[in-house]
Amino acid sequence: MAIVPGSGGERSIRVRLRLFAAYAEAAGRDELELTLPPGATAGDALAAVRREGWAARLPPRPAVAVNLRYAPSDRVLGDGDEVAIIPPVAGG
Amino acid sequence: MAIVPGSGGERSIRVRLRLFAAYAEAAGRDELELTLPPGATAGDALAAVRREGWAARLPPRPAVAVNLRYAPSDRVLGDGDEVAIIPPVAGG
Amino acid sequence: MSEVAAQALGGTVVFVGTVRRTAEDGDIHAIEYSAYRAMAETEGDRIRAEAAARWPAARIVLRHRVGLVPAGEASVAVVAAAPHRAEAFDACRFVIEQIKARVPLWKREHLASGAARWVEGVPPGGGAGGDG
Amino acid sequence: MSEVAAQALGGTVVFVGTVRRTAEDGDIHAIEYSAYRAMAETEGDRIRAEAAARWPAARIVLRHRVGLVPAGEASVAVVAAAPHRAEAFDACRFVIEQIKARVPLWKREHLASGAARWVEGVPPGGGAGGDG
Repeated sequence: MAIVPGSGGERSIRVRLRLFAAYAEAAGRDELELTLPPGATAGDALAAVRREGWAARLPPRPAVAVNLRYAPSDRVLGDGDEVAIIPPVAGG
Repeated sequence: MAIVPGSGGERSIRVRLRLFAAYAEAAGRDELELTLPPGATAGDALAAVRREGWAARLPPRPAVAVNLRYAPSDRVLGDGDEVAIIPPVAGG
Repeated sequence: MSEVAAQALGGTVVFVGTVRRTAEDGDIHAIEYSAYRAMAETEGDRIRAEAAARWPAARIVLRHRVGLVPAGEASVAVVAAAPHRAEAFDACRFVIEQIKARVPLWKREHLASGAARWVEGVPPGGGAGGDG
Repeated sequence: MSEVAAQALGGTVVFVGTVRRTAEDGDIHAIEYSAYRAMAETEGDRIRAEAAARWPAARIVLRHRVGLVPAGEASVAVVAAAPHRAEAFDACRFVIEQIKARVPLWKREHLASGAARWVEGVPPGGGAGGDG
């Protein structure tokens, strides 16, 4: 198998994780950085967040957005992605 | 059978008949007076109007209002009632 | 909207009907509305009462212009305010549908060419019958 | 409404959502809206695009305030103009329902007593899934 230059396949990725409303209040901040293994998914980012104490506040399957769009938990993340945990919405 | 004074059962009635929009245009006027036998109905008023030449313009069963309210053809009229033949409506 | 404003009403739906400039066969300069005015008013009151019976918490205002309305201007407006948006939408739509179905109003299109013609309406089916 | 005005559009439906003063358990002084602003904007654009696909002739504008909105003031407005009223009603209602179902906005009630509390929302179900 050929080595593909620049594939970056072995480097970990960093994502910016954003929190809002009641979740930000519970966490005491509205943003954190996560370092994840290559190929990590939105679900993996969520699992990393769950290690924090305040995350007991999160529902079993919170909505997640990646780069401003709702995403399924198997969505694969890229370096620099913005991941957000979206509390139940209440516009209007 | 007793005679009830003031029942007016034998006097003819007069009604004001109003026309609107295309019907008034066809008739060349927007109002006429009809003298009808006692007990006459909205349908009788319409039948009287049909004797006029322009009334060929009317549909088989035009809507009729008596005293500002849609009325069935068997609605009995009283002296001084206002009867209107209502063309298909087009508000908005 | 201030006519229906109240601090317990969270949703307001407004319908505005505007005179369109374009018809299938010629530009419209204006529409001339005529009405059986006294009956149009009582029929409007009846529609409002029927809506109040169906959506007791709603507040409703309806207005219709008569006379010449230039293309691009509003001819009719219905405002329904209610505690919740579903009632406001339903009440507003009910009222405009009823206006169009039964209020004695007629329109005559004035075309850019100078010609005028009555717009075909719908036989009124509401109210207490109307099969006379 | 001038943003959606066009001379071929005969029906315009406006929805305005207003902050209610009364709640079950205490008077509301104001509601504080917060948003994931960049996503709220793109999600609003997506809703508009979906409505445009379903009602191609409709023109739609949506606006939502953020920050503190005193009771009695409007927090959200949707305007839909279309050639015919059914499309305008359907498009307006679709847009406000979608806003409430999926745009990342949150509200915190500020009570007359001085207390404040988050309003329970709905799990967003629209867009590309959201089961993460």
